[in-house]
Amino acid sequence: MAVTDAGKTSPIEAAPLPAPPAEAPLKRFLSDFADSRLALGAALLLAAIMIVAFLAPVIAPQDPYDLATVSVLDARLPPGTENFAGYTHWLGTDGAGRDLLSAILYGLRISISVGLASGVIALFVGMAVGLVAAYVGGRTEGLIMRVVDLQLSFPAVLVALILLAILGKGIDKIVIALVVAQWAYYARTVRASALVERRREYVEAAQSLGLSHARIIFRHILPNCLAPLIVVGTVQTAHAIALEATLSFLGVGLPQTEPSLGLLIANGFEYMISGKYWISVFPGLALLLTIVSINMVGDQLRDVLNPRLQK
Amino acid sequence: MNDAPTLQVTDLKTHFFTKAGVAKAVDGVTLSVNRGEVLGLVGESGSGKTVTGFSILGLVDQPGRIVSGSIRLNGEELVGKPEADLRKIRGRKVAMIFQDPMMTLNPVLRVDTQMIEAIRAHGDVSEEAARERSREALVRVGIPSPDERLQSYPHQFSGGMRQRVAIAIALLNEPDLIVADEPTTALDVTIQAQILYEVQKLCAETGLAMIWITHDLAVVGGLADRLAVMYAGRVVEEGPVDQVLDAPLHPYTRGLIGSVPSHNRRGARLSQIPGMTPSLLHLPEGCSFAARCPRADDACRVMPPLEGFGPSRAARCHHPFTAENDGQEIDLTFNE
Amino acid sequence: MSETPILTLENVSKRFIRRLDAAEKLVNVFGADRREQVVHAVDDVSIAVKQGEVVGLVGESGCGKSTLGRVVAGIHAPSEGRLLWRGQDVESASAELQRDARLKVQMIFQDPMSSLNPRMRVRDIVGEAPRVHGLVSGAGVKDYVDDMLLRVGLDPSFRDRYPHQFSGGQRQRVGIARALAVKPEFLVCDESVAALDVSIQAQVLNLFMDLRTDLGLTYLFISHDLGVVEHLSDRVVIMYLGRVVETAPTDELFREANHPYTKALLAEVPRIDTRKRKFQPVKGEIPSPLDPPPGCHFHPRCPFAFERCKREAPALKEIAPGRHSACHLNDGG
Amino acid sequence: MSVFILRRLMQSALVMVAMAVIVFFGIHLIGDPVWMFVSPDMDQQDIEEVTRALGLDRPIWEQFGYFVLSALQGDLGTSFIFGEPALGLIIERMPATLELAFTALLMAVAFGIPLGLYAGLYPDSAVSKAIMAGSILGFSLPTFWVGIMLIMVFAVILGWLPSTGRGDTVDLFGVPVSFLTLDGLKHLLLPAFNLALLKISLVIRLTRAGTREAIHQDYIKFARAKGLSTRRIIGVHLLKNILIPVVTVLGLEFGSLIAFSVVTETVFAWPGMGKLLIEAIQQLDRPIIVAYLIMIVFLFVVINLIVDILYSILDPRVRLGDRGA
Amino acid sequence: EDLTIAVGAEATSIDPHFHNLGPNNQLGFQIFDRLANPDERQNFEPGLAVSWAPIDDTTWEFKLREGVKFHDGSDFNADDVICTFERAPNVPNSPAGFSTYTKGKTFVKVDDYTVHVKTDAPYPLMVNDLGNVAIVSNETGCDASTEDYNSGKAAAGTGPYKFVEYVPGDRIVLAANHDYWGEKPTWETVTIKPIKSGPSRVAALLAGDVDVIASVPTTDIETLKGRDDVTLSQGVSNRVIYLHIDQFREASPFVKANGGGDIKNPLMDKRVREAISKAISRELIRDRVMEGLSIPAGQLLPEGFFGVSENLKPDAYDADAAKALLAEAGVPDGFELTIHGPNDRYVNDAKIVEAIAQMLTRVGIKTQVETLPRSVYFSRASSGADGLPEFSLILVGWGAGSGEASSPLRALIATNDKDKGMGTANRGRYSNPEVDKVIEEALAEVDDEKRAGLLAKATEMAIGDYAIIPVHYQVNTWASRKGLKYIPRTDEYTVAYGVVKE
Ligand SMILES: Nc1ncnc2c1ncn2[C@@H]1O[C@H](COP(=O)(O)OP(=O)(O)OP(=O)(O)O)[C@@H](O)[C@H]1O
Ligand SMILES: Nc1ncnc2c1ncn2[C@@H]1O[C@H](COP(=O)(O)OP(=O)(O)OP(=O)(O)O)[C@@H](O)[C@H]1O
Ligand SMILES: [Mg+2]
Ligand SMILES: [Mg+2]
Repeated sequence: MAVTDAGKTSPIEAAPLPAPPAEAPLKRFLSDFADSRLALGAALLLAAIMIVAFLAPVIAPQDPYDLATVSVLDARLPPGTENFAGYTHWLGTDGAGRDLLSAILYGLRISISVGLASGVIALFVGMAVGLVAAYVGGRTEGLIMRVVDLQLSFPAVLVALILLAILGKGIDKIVIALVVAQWAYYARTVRASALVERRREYVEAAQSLGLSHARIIFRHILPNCLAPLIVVGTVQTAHAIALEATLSFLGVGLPQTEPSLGLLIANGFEYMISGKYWISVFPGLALLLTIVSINMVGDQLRDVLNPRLQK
Repeated sequence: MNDAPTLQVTDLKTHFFTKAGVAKAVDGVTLSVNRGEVLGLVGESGSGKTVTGFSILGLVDQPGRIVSGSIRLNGEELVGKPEADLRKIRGRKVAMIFQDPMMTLNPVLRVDTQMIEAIRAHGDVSEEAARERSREALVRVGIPSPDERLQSYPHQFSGGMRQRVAIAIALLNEPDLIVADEPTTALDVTIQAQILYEVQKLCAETGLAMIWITHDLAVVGGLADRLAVMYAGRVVEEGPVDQVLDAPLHPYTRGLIGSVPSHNRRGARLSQIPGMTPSLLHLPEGCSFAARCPRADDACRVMPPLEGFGPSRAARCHHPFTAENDGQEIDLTFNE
Repeated sequence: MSETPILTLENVSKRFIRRLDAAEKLVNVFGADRREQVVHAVDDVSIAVKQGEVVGLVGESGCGKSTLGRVVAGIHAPSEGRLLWRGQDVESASAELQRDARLKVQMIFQDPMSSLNPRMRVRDIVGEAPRVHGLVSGAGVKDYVDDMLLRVGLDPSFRDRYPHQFSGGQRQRVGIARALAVKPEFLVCDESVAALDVSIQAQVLNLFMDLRTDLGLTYLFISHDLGVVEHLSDRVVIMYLGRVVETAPTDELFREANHPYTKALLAEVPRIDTRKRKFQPVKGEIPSPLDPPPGCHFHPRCPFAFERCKREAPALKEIAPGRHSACHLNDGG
Repeated sequence: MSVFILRRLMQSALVMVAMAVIVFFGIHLIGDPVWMFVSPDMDQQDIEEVTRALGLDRPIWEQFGYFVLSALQGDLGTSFIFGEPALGLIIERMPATLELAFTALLMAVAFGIPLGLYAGLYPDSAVSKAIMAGSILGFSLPTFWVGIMLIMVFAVILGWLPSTGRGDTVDLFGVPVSFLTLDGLKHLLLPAFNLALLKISLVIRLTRAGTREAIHQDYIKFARAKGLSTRRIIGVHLLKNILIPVVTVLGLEFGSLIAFSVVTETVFAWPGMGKLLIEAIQQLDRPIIVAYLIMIVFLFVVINLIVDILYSILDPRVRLGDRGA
Repeated sequence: EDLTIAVGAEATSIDPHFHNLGPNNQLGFQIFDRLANPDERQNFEPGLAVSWAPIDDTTWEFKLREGVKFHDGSDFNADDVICTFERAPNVPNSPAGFSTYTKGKTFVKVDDYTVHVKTDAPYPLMVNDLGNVAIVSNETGCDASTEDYNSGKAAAGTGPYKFVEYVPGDRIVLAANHDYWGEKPTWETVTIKPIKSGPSRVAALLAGDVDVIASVPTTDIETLKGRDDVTLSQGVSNRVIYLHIDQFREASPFVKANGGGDIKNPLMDKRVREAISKAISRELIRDRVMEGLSIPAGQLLPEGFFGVSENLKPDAYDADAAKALLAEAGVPDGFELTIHGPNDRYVNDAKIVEAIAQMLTRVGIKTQVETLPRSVYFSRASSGADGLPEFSLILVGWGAGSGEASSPLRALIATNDKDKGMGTANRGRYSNPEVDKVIEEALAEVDDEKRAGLLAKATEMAIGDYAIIPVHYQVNTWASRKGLKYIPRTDEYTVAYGVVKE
């Protein structure tokens, strides 16, 4: 007897049951997220920062990386000064004569790119490793998790510091260092939630439905591990940005002619006592706003995505 | 029967003021329990049984609140009492046992700590005396080698043992009433039987009043003296256990009993109540069961009162299955 | 019996072993005694299920019911023993046959929340496997899913919803639709109604009974609720700590159980028709499966235990036609 | 327990080896340390002589082999710049770093737990929201930036506390400590707070999260049902439970405290091993870098052991020796 | 009275022979004496030797000071000198010792207070060499290990201050040596604290934690000038900051044609090098990068040093001339170039590199900047993968330790020749046999006046070739609290006896 034929004449129940009102998950997520004014504000601010950062080449008054337009003649001008070309530096200029506003915009772009790039790569690496560990189990898992433990037992700053000392400077290098310093967090997070998910009955159902391992891992388990990953991802991205700043401060990290926010601050740091506050305060504020807004968004995501806190 | 009931709950309303709206978890519950009596409180998930229990102990948390009604324990009104006074009553006059034995004991404190503090919270008892009383309580619930057990941590106990410890803690100050919230649901049948055995013995020995919350009609059938059936925050039927189970008045009770598989009707289709429990946020006007009730008519648009049927029974229905009309529809089924 | 059973378990065991790691092996070299921890979740179980039969599997928590169910459904491979599908050893069959046999056995789970992938829509939950296995064409999936939903009593318009938008009973129906979608002949129901309220439970049980008549399905119905098992099954298998202690046709078992454990169990079950009874429980706790008692696993709690029970595990023997029990008392005590 | 310690040791040995290999070969790739030391007046011959004297002329694997051999005898090499055993140099500076880290830890607990508890118990109050906002700020601020701000405000502008250095020390069991003298304490305050800031935020959040979760647990409700006072419920039932994650995480974070002391020590000129490391990295003083990392791993092992023991005291469910402990 | 000094770099050892390194030498200056002590302008004054003179072509005679006692109470005499020069080049584990100064010399004790130093060839720089080596005591110091010095056991010199305590990373404490043979020390105890970060150092001064700080960051000078509770002292140093130019390779690794193609190394053309020099506005760097704290340089040492030329002036900034020169050299549209420099070695090094890059870009040489920590920079700048200098245009500095022009000429200008020890730091590989000849001649000339002339001549020839492009001489700044003043030193050292009350 074919299952399909019987459908229409099913004797079971004339009227199918009603269900609770349908609500799209995305909408629910957004409304939950918007619950906190602060977080909403932070999200909007973050969006604005991202847009501004990525449009930097379009909106910045100066290309601070073009040495032909930057001159030490303009170095250390206080905010609001007009330079010889008649252009007003609203936030002043830094020690090399870069327009600070432009430098901050470009710096934001670099900082955010570094944070995002390292975050995304580390996320993918960690995710793959963590998922495999959780799903395969046994010795493979043991081995992978030992490596993760080793990595985690070493603070990210140290790892990045040593690595950068070895690799040298450059955006690619710092991304590599940050990835190495961070992937393990993702691996651990994914594994933890994948272990929980793997024991869920829907995975057993998928197994008994004869679906392939790859399909089960990526179509079934992975989407359910994303929530904590996203939370860890936001926090780690903020962390990466701060870490990059710290590394720049310690003298390893990025090349100085294309300063990230961290490097701008570090460079401005030496002007602090001399009263040329703007060189480091403005980039500092930009960095602070970025990190704080990312963290606030992450915080709220954590609350919204955490099933235990729901309802 | 004694003159005053140990507990008299009248028209209790406990609402939760959530973002999505006001959840009327308990919306006019009236109950009474006498000395030495076990009242079974049954109902489906979400019908407000637990919240009723918490209301009696004054343990309703934000965003919930007792909105109105009265809870009298030995004649003493509890609603509106300041927290400090309630604290003195909790554990002293009323005690509570929870569903999940794995979660009710603090995992990081030794059993003796948890027992002794319960005694010393209510009186100036020496550590030694308190320990001795704890020991006795453990013996009473049938825990072997209590001295050793006192020194243990909860994780060293099995589920059934833990639930016994919880019961022992509830008994420590010899309360007048124990509210037991599904204490055996998480346990295996053989272990459940052990607990039921101890409880039965205790009630008989001490004259303790008890509210036994469960969704398992079979368990209360064997244990309770009287039964109250809850639906959507209200008691819809109440009475002695035999009468309620054998001759239910309310269509809901009847449906519930009909859906329990039993060997009398092996292999036969079970009776099923159509539809599902309404959301407490959007309760319909009038009788909340009307939408699922085969007997519902226009009269049900108005909330029926909890009406007495005979000396000890009550039901909240416009069309109860009373002796007069019962003959028409005796087979306990609904839609077939 | 002449007819080949649809599914046969021959001396199936399933062990979960926690192996020693390098450090533990090392201390063992220095004379410590670290052992592997072995859980005999299923211990030498043989069962044959006939076409169209409903076999109830009863036992207390941790006795290995679910593990046995998983072995039957092909989620776990047995550590020992053979699994025969229509008389054919699944292990040694060709890959294709193996897959087919596996699809023919589907499982319905206990927890209506965790048994559905919360991030998938109903149409994917139900439609994924048939499409992957080519049971239905890409274009036909929608209709196919609608059919399945109708069959389990759900409105096809629900197909775009996510699991959380359903009530418990409805979710359980989605789970059943998912299983039905690969045209199974055998359903393993692992506590499929335990998490549901009685009124909902009745709906789902009715659905199971209807499907049995409509589709000729065979069931292994796992439950600790004797009432449910009694209502539904033709034959009951009782397990205790990984072993089958008794099997019998339902009527006979409930009329008169043979094994002391079964007897105790039947006595303990609360029934709606017994009132104000005196509870007289079995003594003792359920032992840990990590360290089960020697001999007959039940002997520490058994009122009739004697010397031999401590030493020797009783074999499952036929005590009457169609009835088996594993108790030394049956050896002419 | 012995298995547990053994497992830890095996794991750490692995880290040490991995670290040593990476650093050893990595630094070889960066550049020739000799160029860091030679004085301008030296000619090629002198330079080659120095190279030979330091053993840097030999193939890297040979150097490594030699390193491993002497490391097994407890000799982690001689610092290129100081000419003294690297291990000794690190141990000499360890008390300063540890003192800083422990003080920071103490501050983290002393500020973090009460604030976190408050925020968890009254999540909707304005004060709690301020605490949480502050904690976000706390872990968003780059350490070095906060450090210089602290110096600016408390040392330069207000003049309340000294800006840099360690101050007077007295010997406690042969180890110089500064918290026992007033001057030392004054010097300790700013850097310790700088270092603690991040952890205070962390503890606040952990405590709050723990509180929020625990408060809904049955055992808290059960404790209330027993009629216990709020003080006892919070002070005993709640606190003991939330201490478990706090202790675990702080234990793990102690490593990062030590790591971040690299930054703090640089800003505050605190004579600890972090400062030594940064300088060693800048000058390619390979023996010090390797020895530092090995010491750190060792420290971690010890600290983790202590944490685990603490953990098993706090949480009776944990038995050392269990898998994955 | 007590004095606390904050310095930027910490001494790595108390042992004066362990490492020939600025911070160590500066500490040693206070505890130990040399045969001749350099004054603040690096002129050698009688130290433990009261006089010295060549007695023949290959022998110098040193007359020693009598009645001097070491801090440990032992007497100073010729034995101490002999054993010192035995020990100095042979300290175990020394990363870079003093063999440079002792090599090729034989020390002979004539009597208790006379020592002869013999060389194979005439050696005019004898005092400059020996004036760098601290004399230690043959009783305690000569057989002592570096650890003994660090622990204080062996750290006895004859200098104005005695060693008291060494807390690595935190402080070194000295006390006045009241028996000092020279000018009596002003300060009862001296505490030297290493504070690496510039702003922190300034903060420490402003907070009153220290009395004197060395290496005031240029950025803070303006602020400090404005305060009346701080006194600044500035002085030019012996360090020239200059560009080294790859002029020996046809294909220079960091020179590319416009658009990135290969190009014959234009830096080999003197006109291009001149264009670079003219494109650089040394005044602008002084004013905007160094905040006034540099002196535009036209040669290897500032005026007043031994062997400098009086004819050489810094190139004036002239962009048009630079462009014209480029056109003349066949690269009218310039080319692409990467300039390398350290970022943690000289005052504002990275900023200078960046400013130069800006300026070169303006005349058409599209310049990229790469700055590296010195740990990586110097080894790559000296010998890259193939053993040759890796970069094309680099910013470097040179401090003339001996205080005369022979030092940079020999190291930077002379043709690179390992065996002769010439051109050891010639990273541009400039090579002009005629210049080499003059330098060699000068190095063998014992007559000071003649030597000065030869050195000046060699300098003029090399600068005329644009062998290197001098940028500026560093000016160092010390700051002290009101009432104190530091006498600036050309060797950049910070020593307690340089701090005087105003
Ligand atoms: N803190 C709360 N906030 C909002 N609503 C709540 C809260 N606690 C309980 N409720 C609501 O009160 C109703 C009754 O809950 P209650 O726990 O009393 O049900 P119950 O009868 O005990 O069910 P179960 O058998 O599942 O334990 C539920 O619908 C629930 O949604
Ligand atoms: N994947 C596994 N790894 C290790 N042990 C397991 C695993 N699965 C089950 N077990 C163990 O096997 C034993 C039997 O478990 P199983 O889940 O089959 O019991 P059950 O009878 O279904 O119990 P319940 O009624 O609680 O569902 C238990 O002791 C369990 O701890
Ligand atoms: Mg409940
Ligand atoms: Mg199970």
